[in-house]
Amino acid sequence: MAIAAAVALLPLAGALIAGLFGKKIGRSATHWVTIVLVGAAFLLSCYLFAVIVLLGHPPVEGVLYHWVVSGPFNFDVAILLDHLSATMLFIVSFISFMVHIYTIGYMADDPGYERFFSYVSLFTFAMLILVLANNFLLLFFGWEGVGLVSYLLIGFWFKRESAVDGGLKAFIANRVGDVGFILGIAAVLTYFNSLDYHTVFSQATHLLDTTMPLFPGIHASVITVICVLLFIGAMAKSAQIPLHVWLPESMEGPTPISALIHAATMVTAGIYMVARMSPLFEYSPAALSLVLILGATTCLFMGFLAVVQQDIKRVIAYSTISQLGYMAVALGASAYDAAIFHLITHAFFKALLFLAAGSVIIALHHEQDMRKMGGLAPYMPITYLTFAIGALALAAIPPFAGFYSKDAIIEAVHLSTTPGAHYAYFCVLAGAFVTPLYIFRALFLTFHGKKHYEGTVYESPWVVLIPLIALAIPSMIAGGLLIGPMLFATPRLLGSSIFVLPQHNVLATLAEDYQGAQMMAIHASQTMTFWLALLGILTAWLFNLARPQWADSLKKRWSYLYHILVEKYGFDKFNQIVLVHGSRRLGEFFYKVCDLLMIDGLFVNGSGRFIRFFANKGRRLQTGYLYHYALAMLIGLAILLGWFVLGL
Amino acid sequence: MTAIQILFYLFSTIAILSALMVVASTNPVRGVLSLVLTFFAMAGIWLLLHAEFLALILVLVYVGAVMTLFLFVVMMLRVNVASMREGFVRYLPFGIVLSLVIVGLIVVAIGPKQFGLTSMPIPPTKDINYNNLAELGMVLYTQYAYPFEIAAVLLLAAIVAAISLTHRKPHQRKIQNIGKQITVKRADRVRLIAMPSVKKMNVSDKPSGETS
Amino acid sequence: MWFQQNILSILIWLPVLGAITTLLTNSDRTARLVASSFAIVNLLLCVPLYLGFDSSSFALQFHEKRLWISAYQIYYAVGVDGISLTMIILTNFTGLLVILAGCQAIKLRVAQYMAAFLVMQGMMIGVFAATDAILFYVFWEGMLIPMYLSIGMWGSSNRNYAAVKFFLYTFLGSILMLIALLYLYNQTGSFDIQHYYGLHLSMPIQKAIFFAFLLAFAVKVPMWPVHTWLPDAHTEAPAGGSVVLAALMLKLGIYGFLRFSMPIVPEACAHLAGLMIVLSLIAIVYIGLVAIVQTDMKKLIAYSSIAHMGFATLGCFMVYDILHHASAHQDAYMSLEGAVVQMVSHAFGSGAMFLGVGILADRMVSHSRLIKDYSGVAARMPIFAAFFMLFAMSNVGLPGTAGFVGEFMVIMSAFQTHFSVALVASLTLILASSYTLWMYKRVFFGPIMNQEVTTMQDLNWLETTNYVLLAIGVFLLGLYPAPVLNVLHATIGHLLSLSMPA
Amino acid sequence: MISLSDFLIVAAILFGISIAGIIINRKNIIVLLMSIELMLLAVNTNFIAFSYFQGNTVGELFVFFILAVAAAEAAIGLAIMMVLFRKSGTIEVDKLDLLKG
Repeated sequence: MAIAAAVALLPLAGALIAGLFGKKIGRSATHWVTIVLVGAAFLLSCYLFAVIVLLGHPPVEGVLYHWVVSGPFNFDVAILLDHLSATMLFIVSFISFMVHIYTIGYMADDPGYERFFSYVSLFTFAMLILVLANNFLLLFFGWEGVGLVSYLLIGFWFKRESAVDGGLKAFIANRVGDVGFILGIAAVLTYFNSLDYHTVFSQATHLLDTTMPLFPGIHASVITVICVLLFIGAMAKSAQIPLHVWLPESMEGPTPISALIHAATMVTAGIYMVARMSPLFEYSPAALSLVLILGATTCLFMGFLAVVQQDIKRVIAYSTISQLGYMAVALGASAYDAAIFHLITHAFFKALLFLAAGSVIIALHHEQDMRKMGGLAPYMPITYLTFAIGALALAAIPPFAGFYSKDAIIEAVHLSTTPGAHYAYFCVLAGAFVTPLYIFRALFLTFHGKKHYEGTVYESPWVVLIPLIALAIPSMIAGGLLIGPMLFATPRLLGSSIFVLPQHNVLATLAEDYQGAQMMAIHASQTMTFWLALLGILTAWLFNLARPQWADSLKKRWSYLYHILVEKYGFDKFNQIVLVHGSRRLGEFFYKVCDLLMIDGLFVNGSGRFIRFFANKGRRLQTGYLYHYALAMLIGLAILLGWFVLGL
Repeated sequence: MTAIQILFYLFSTIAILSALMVVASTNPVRGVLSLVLTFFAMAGIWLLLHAEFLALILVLVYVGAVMTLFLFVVMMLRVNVASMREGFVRYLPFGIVLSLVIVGLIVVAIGPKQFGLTSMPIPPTKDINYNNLAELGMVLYTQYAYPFEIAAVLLLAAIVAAISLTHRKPHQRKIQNIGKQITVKRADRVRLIAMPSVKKMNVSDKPSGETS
Repeated sequence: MWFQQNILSILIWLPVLGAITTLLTNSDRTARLVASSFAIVNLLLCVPLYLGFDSSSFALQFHEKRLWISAYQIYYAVGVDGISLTMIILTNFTGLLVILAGCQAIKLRVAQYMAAFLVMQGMMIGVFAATDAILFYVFWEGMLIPMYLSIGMWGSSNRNYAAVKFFLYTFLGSILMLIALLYLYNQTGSFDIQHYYGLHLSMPIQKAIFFAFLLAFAVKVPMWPVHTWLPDAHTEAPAGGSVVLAALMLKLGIYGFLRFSMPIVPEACAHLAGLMIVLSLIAIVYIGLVAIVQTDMKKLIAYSSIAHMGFATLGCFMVYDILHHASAHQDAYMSLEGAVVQMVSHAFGSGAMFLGVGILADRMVSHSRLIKDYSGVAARMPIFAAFFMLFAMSNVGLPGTAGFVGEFMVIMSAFQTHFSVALVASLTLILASSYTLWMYKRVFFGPIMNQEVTTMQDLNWLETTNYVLLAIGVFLLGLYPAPVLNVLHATIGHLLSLSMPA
Repeated sequence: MISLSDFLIVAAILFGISIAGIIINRKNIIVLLMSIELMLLAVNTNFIAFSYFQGNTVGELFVFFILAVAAAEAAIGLAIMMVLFRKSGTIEVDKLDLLKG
């Protein structure tokens, strides 16, 4: 309990020290303080991982303090440490630790050095809270906390208009998801009268047949409504169509952030959340189906976009969206363990890819356009090697990490009976071809071919390379090591954290054929995915290195399709024109017409004008001449007298 | 026709005629004098009503003081008589009609039907020792002492107001402002000026006052 | 003992005494010093008030009662329950902030400024403490005068229009309230507010009284469509005036609903709750959209205040709908408590933002409040930018800050009434972040466009003190709202039992 | 003998004359003031007449107070007229329209 709380609070302490006193204690003191604290958090989470997961200690749950007690409702700040959160704790603190070290090199000459460390530590804190939460409220706290830091970090270079816009877009897109999320929480509270995971999950079966009014005349199953609302939150955070638009924009932030937040940890919060909510989602086939279909769509169509990007970070960003789609597909197919497994391997190799790309970017003095790179391999051997490892892992080439997780997902979808599974299976298969295509396109354009830049290039300093190497190792071996215990052992690594109905349990079916990681790698040649991946690499080589002119002619031939891809299916345009301009127009209308013209003009100032009009007329009566007043008085006297005397 | 009736009609006729003169006179001085006459006549009528004290007060205060004041003011002001009469004829019919209406209505209200001798007989003649002044004083200084004092204060206020309104600040009068003289400070009168001392010369040649 | 019995009167009249003392001073410096010390003493007096308060009881505490006008049985009667205690402490806190901010910003007629705000503080404490209807009304109106003066004297260019608009709007409403109070006096023969509870008037009468109160309180809140005085008043008022308006004066409307409308005419409230919910939702969405297009920072924050107060009114009147669905009283606790917490948290967030705009405008020669005149302020004033970000986030309703608590509780309750209510209410998550952060972006981020911005100085110690105080408030309420909620529970429970239609 | 109504009628006629005086004298503020004095005189006569016929001294007392007030009024009125004349050089009533909004 105390250790778990300490894991979360250590980075917070680091963030506060760096943020409040950073300027006073200086740069190196700042990075030492934060790195030591995050390192300590990492060591503690290693210990917790060992105790909870490896030694099988029962889950720990504890209340830190009561946040709000209101009527029958009790909102606590309470943490839960079980297999899932311990695993996530380990991953998050590890990646965060690596990124902290990497930052020393990447941000070396930035004036906002201390601020950056403060933000990164703060992010780590929020993410750890998100993972450790034992109820929806604290989950939401962490959820919003990571959103806030993401906003701050994307707009870290606040003098750059595009960075600030990217941050704003990210925040608002996430808020759209949060509307769903908070409504989902409200629905949970309304129907379960509690926000604790434990209480909620244990009562889920009571509500299977309950329906609730959604809009007048429309009723829906409570569980489905809750799951769909929660998933809307996850869609924004984990960049599923159509709320993915913010993630490519977020690449305006510094690269360590892209690695930490927008690849390895924060964006996977949605996946983590759905996995955590598996006891609810399991009872809602409709919600599962929605997750499956949206995930599959995201997976394939965002992959296409990565193929046409020119910015190296954006390629990886779209790749992230696409991989998140894979995870969502796994969730939809009830293969939660596979989703978390892919989350872990993806965290390693995507962080690696980003940091390697960052290394390239530093070497080229913050140049991100791949058309201005090329032929870097001889000058930056370690970066090249690590990037290649990441690319192979992403492309699901055995025996790299990505192969195991992605293959498991594809197989799981193949077996799944959730409605929409056929469509999803097609998408993930096609994705297996697209993924190597774009990542190797990036690899070839960056490290091979002709030089398109001026000046000489040097390998990055050691503080940059150590994290690369540290991440390259798990990218190679984590898959093979973890697949057995995570997916096919009994009990699985995540143990009781995940709940799957027997009829949905595709992994159990898969486990029957599982004969070990080596055998799986060896048998890869018999699967279609492997050949698709190779075909993807080949295509990338063909169009980018061997015959670049083919690519151009294809562009011309299918210019219309190409245009759609470059325009990102028009999501950005739609948002800009319909949502942003639309709401601004509506606001203008309300303000200018309703507020200023109707309420103020007609009623408020109108009544003033009305009175003034009549006062102006009435003013004529007051001539100011004494005898007029006297006369009026006398006439009044005569009338009163007449009334009195004659009794009129 | 008793003497009292003769006196009443005489005084009434004088009062009404002189009141008409007040309203219609072209010369303000003549108007004021006619008003004086009206007051005298009405004082007579008041005597008929056994209000001796008030009749005398009317003559003393009104004729003696107020009308004198009117006369002074009228004579002090340069009044353009011609322009004063403008519109006199124009408004005359209207004025007559309105006043006739009002008088008619009042007469209807107070006519002999209501206040004739039958409904309001003449009170019995008072005792020979009856003293109107004492009677008035008895009430005034007991029951109405407080209003009486207020009236006194009111008059005082009127005096102060009249004086302060018409009082003119004297110009160019040389007076001492004693408060100012006392509060004067040294710095207001004496100013010390730092001056460079003159180079030492043969002192005996110069008058001693020149070096400071 | 004497002190305990008269603490409320001391709290009310000490600032007034302070105002007189301040007016007697002859230099700006002493005026600042005297006013600040009175404000500090008053805030410190809240400590025994809070500690001496028995939070387990809903009864009025620290009760004082003296006959004032015997002919009509009007008493000088004051006392506090949980809600008024919260508001009184908030008033004293805000009062100190405003005085401190005024020390910095006001250069002209300092003593009068300080005096106006001290009097206002005293009057407001009086409003929250009064338990006699006429005393309440006297304080209610008395507070308008210093506010009117502060807008009219220390305001900016269009101040006369704004001051008159403010005064007429609020006065129109309160006259009807007076009529309603007089009617209630005729019914009960007393001006004690407690005697008005549970009268069981007939429905048409209840409705008439409800609308009379509604106009008075809706103008103060302000609810759509009687909100248009607020943006003008805020824009033209000096920074301190804006803070008081936002942090305290708007709360009076909600306080009035809680103290008068709901317990006195519960049947009418239950009957018309739907209307109030719709008006609140309009305030949230419509005003949120209007706020997006504002070009003046103060106007933007003013509109955001209206939207936030929409949450408070929503929380108040949702109670009836919740009880319609649920069986026990307790299910509605959260809604009302959310409304009260929203009142407090909004005071911190928007008060701080108004102060911030004042700080920015003071540093400009033109005193401009237009967003377009600023850009890249963060580069010149990093500490200020950090603080302002915190308060902007509180305004957005980020968990961990004060703004979240009330919003969360109200949305949670809204779902118990109907899905669509909760859906519309939760749109504020998007709208609030859009207008707040878009403004923040245009003012603080980006390259420096205006030459004047390059010469701006970061916060001095006084402003930093102010902001640190506010930041503590924001975090305390956001992370540990229990101290506030604890004093509310009993009162809210009592209020609910009073407010239930028979 | 002379009845009460006779006295009252005389007073009424005086009152009517003063009303006519106020109406037809549009210019002369002195005549206006005099007309007002006349009106008061008529009213006083009514008081005294009633007082006599009803045997009640209070009526006379009232006249006493009215006289005091009328004296004060005349004094202040004339003083105001003096000030007015000094300021504007005229006492013609239709030049005096400062009250006009």
